[in-house]
Amino acid sequence: MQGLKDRLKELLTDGTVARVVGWKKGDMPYNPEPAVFTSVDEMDDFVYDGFCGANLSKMMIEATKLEGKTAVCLKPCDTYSFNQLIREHRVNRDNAYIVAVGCRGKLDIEKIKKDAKGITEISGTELDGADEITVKTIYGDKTVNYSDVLLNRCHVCKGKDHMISDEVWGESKDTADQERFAEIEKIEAMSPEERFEFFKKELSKCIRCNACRNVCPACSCRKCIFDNTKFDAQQKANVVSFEERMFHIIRAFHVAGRCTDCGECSRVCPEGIPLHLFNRKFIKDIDKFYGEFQAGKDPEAQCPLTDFTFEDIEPGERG
Amino acid sequence: MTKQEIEKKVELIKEISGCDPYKCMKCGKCSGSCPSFNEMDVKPHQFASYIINGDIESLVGSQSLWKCLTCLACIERCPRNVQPGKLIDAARQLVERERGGDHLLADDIPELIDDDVPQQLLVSAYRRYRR
Amino acid sequence: MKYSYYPGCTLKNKAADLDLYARKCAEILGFELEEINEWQCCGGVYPLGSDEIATKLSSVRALNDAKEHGQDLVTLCSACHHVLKRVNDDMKNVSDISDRANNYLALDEPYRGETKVLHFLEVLRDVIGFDELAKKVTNPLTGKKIGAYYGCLVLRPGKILEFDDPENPKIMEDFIRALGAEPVVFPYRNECCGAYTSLKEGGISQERTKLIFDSSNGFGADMLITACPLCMYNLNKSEADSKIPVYYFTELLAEALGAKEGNS
Amino acid sequence: MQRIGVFVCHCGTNIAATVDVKKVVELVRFEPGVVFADDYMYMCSEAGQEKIGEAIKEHGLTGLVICSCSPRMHEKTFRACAEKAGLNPYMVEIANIREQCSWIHKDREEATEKAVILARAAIAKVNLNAPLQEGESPVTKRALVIGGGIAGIQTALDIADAGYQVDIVEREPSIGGRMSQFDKTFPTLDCASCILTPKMVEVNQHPNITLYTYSEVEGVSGYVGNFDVQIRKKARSVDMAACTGCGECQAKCPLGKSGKIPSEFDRGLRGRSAIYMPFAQAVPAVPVIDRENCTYFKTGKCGICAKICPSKAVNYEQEDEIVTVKYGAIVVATGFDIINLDKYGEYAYNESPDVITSIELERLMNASGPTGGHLERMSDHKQPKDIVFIQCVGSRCDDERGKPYCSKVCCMYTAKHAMLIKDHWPDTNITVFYIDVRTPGKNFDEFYRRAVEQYHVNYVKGQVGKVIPQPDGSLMVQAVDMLDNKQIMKKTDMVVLAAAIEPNKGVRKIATMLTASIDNNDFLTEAHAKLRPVESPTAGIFLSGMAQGPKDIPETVSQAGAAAVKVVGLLAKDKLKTNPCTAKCDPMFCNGCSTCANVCPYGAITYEDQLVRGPGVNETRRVAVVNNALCQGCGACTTSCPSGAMDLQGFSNRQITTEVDSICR
Amino acid sequence: MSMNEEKTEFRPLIVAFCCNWCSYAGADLAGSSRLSYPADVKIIRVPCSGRVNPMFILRAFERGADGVIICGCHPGDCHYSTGNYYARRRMTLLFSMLDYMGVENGRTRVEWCSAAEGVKFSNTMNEFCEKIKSLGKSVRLGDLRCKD
Repeated sequence: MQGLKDRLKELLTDGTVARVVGWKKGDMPYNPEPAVFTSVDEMDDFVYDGFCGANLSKMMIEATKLEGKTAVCLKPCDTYSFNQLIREHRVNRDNAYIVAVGCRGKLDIEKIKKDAKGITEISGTELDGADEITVKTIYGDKTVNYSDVLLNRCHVCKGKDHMISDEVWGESKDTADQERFAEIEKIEAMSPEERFEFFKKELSKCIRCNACRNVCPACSCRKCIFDNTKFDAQQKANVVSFEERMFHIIRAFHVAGRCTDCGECSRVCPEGIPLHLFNRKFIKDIDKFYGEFQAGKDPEAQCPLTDFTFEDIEPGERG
Repeated sequence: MTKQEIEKKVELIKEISGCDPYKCMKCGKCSGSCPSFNEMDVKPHQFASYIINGDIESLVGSQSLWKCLTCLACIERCPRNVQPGKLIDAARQLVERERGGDHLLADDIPELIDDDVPQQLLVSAYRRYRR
Repeated sequence: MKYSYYPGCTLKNKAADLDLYARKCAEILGFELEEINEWQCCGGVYPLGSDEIATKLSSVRALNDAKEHGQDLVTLCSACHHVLKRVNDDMKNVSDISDRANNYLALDEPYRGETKVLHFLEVLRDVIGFDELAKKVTNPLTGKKIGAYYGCLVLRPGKILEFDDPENPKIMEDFIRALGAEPVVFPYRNECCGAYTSLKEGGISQERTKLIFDSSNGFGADMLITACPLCMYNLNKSEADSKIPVYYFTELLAEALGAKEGNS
Repeated sequence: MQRIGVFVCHCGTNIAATVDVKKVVELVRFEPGVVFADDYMYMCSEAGQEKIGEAIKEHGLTGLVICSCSPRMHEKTFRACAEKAGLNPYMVEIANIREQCSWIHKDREEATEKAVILARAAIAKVNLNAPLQEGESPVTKRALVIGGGIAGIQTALDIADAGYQVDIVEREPSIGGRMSQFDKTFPTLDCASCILTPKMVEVNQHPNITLYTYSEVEGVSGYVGNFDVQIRKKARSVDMAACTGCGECQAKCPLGKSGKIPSEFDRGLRGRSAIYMPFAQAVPAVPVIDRENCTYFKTGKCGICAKICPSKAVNYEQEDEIVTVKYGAIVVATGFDIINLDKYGEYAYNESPDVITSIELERLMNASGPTGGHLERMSDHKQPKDIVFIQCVGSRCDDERGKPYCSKVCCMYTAKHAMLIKDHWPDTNITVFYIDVRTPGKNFDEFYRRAVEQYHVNYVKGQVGKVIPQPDGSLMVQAVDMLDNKQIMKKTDMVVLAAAIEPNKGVRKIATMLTASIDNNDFLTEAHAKLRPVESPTAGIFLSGMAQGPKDIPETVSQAGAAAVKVVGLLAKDKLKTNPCTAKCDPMFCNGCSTCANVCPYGAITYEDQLVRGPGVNETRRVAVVNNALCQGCGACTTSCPSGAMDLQGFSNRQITTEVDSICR
Repeated sequence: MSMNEEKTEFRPLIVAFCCNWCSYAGADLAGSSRLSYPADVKIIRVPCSGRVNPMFILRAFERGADGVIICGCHPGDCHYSTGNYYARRRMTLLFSMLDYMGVENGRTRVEWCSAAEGVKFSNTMNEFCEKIKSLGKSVRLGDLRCKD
């Protein structure tokens, strides 16, 4: 990490970039937060470890509007989102300096907390760290396998290659060890009643905090239709029940064909709703009906929803 | 053959050959290309119609099954991708897969060979003429 | 350069020349043919039914063996070339056949058509290059007028074999030119010799080979070359008045490279 | 708040028999916004319309709902009626209570209930209607025709005769196109140049026509009525004004006799000089220098043409010139070529000089052609005694070698060729191998029958498998006679291939520049296959000739005329009225993502950096802009827009949603 | 709303989106041919099937519709050349998603219907009504929400 930090400082010092978008230490050992660094001094708080799951590409929408270049640390899976944003003209590529950081999968603190209460310190989560991480708690030390406490999304990793970069820092690892669509297939195999109950149960947990929307790189509209024009705090209060009832399905459709499956929505949901199940279902359908498509892989590729062939299947057919 | 049997065989021919006889526009290029045309009783350009019309009995009983050289000229040249050579091969498969449909018996072979016969010929002929 | 080599049944018996000269020439040209262990007969004909798996397995084993050695697979016999390339195409592009064959074989890693199959002539054309070959010729066959008889199996189906233009091939003519001889193009060079029907009924192949000789002879060829033992047999059995000698292409290659005397 | 008037029509008994009209009036009277409701026997009648007009004035109505027949029937009527009374015509909505209610339901209560619901939906919608103004855009009174073959020539002449300026851009050094290569034309056997040359001259002399030969369209921007087109005038190396067309230069060009440069016009059957006119009747009669082959341009030596030119017209220094011209309409008449036959090795086209294409045969039979009109074999210059014609070479093919469609003209020109040959050399034996003989058209089948009955041309049903050159120089044709069920081995002297027709290679590039759609075979697509066959879906783009699909000369000329009329109809207008129900982008919401432009079939959406001001926003950013002259109002952009910035006027998101709500109330 | 309280038979509420050029004209033809279909079907005119935003469909269900059908020009015949192709993809994905969420298959449908197909229009509507009747009142979509 020190190497990365030094390199970023160098970029700031030599004037290559005016600011760095990265992560800074959080108030706990496991919650670093996205941050913008504009000076070498601020960079002391910079951190990059196994808890830096946040996809920073969305921050570049605003950052690349600013004067001077912005360096951004992107993990392999984040680069898909960044590419998609380029395709949609949302970021200014010329104003971005992409430091493609290595990734060996990101950690799910909830999984660690299961066996370790009262955490005071966690070590060994760096990119070049060991296969085991050490968790210090007020009840004593514990060790866990790095690979046992990965975020769910890392088990269906899209690969270790960055889709776009200006320079690469560190090695990456493809952590996929599960079938990407296994979860979806499991749900598809249920009866309609079971499916309905499943989703009803999950969606009922929603508190409309908008975390999923705010973190989603595809959900970056300048002005969201779910926000009304009311002033201030009232903004988030929904006046129309329709929007509230249909929020998640509308949001999933909104990002269909554009979602890179980065999994941030599920990661940030405070209620633990597996929101990626919607997006991934669309991805699965698109792959099956219209040929494999990975949003953000090829910035030139046509989005399947704004494309067609004369032989497309009819609605209601099952491919 | 009953209607069901015919339908079943038509399906089987389509499946084995992987060809769609309905694509045939009856241009005759297959027959214009076939080196074995004169030997055949049912001609290559007729294969598709025999299948479409369900006259499987005549087709599987035809000498053409054993006269096709599998030179693939009709397959290469067919403008409609019907590939008559594959259709007649499928019909041949149909016969050979039935008991006693073999066109060549092992016992016949010693009489048929000479010193120069390459192994390839024996293998091919055996493969072509029997299951 | 090392290639996996699939000789096939006939090259070990009636067409031993085809095999022998090929190996010798390969050595001179700087590549090695490493025979696959315990290869099995390719079956001579491509299995016709889309539902036939068992008859394709021997080819898959050979292909997989080459894959495991990380080598391209070279073959000489037209029939082997035909069968191996087509089975390989099935393994690559026809998921049903590929899945079933893999289920049966239970290889360590499924075989999905990774191996590249090359005809010996393709190695000469695409790897060595006919220009380079011409430079290695020590005994040019100057003055010889040679007709290239391709037959069917080496060319068709063109889309899968991707050997040369199935209607107007050039590879063997270019080969003849490289050896210092003059190629004679004749329209029957890609027409069938009568194939395996000669076993039961010689009539067809007599008729076909007569056309082939009439045409090649008519256009001025004094000999034919072929890559196929079956064509060789049928042409040799011909009773046509216009008959001219027929050689395996490797024999002429060996002659031109000066590798023939020592062995014949 | 709107002041809405609702008018319920009885339509005699058509509506009133099933729908309780009075009850509908009573039930909608208290809907939000409604200030007036009435019924009448025939709303569309003069009296009915007057009633509406009076109500508008009397009650100060701002919106109308007419419950009557289908809007497809009388929407225009009622809109005009509203306009007459001073109300914006787009403040009218129709509730279709006849076709979609009274005529299909028997139960009076049910029908009445449904009529009320439909009326309420329309009322809810009108509440959200906004007055729309039909836009106007000016029209540049000049047309561009791309391609100077018979299609382009005829279109240009018709437009020019109607009094409008028209320019022709032709890639080749001369206009004339394929037709100028032909010998005779079916079904009347007129000489092609006799009927074409006068037209070419007319084009050249017409005061309203400007010719850009040896030129190509380089770029197109703008929209219907207002296109800006960049035309590249390739350097001719000859001063057009000075040249008298005497032909001295090409006669003296040292490369002329060498035969090294194949003549494109004669399909390579003879050579041409480096400075050349493609053919004697070329228009303009000014040669060009083929710089790729010219010795002077390759080595700096020679220069004979410049030396001997009596009018000093040769100019080696000339450079390409790009001009930009404004047009109101563009006609695509880029024509056709025949497919490359390299992949059809079985027909020995590349192996034998005596296997030729039909266009080559046209040149061989043409008095101005390489043989002076004497039909001879290219191999030994002997006159063929036996000729075989092969039809459908590459047409009706399902593989990548050929084309899936019928080329349409081959059956007729083959009959023509056969008869012409028989006329000149009656003892020639002619066989035509066909799959089907297709001769629909006036006097067409009679023409073909004449070939059989009068000239005894032998038509054989069956395709040729292979053409086999023989050592003695003849050709063996191996084919089948499907009617006799016999394989044929036919010895012949010459084989003529009816190669499939394909659109000219450059058309894809041109279509892209014009945003005109193109089909899988690279033919231009019509706006409607039946009803708008000479228009592209892109407004202001018209189609003429083979560029749209295979067709013969009579059909091409009629289509050319039709395209010209469409162009004239457009140019005759001073202003174009534009449909006001167009898409509209709200820059506050627009992300500038380009999704909408991807789905727009009309190329109506562009992007520009705009200053956007609003609550908390004050910045310049990329937003979508809809060109109202191009937008046809399909709404594809609105549904594809991820941010909800695009909306369709007249069918807005809110309007449709409120209709849904109202129906589901 | 109901003006006939005695009727106990389930009367579904069906919203049909019809494109202006083909299906709406097809519906008119059904009308002028007096080919009946249930009054439960209420047609909303849109310029093109490509104009139908999935939101409209969800909105209809949320507001109590029991079935939604979208009618457009046959593929290849779109007045705007391509609108129905986009609609086809969009609806394919939406329907698949609804099915995935456990909403009864069959409450949504797409039908291509030309201006000449009055018979088809009427038959389609009859069939669709029967289907919706057999499914009964739609509860799931209206209920698919975050919170009550």
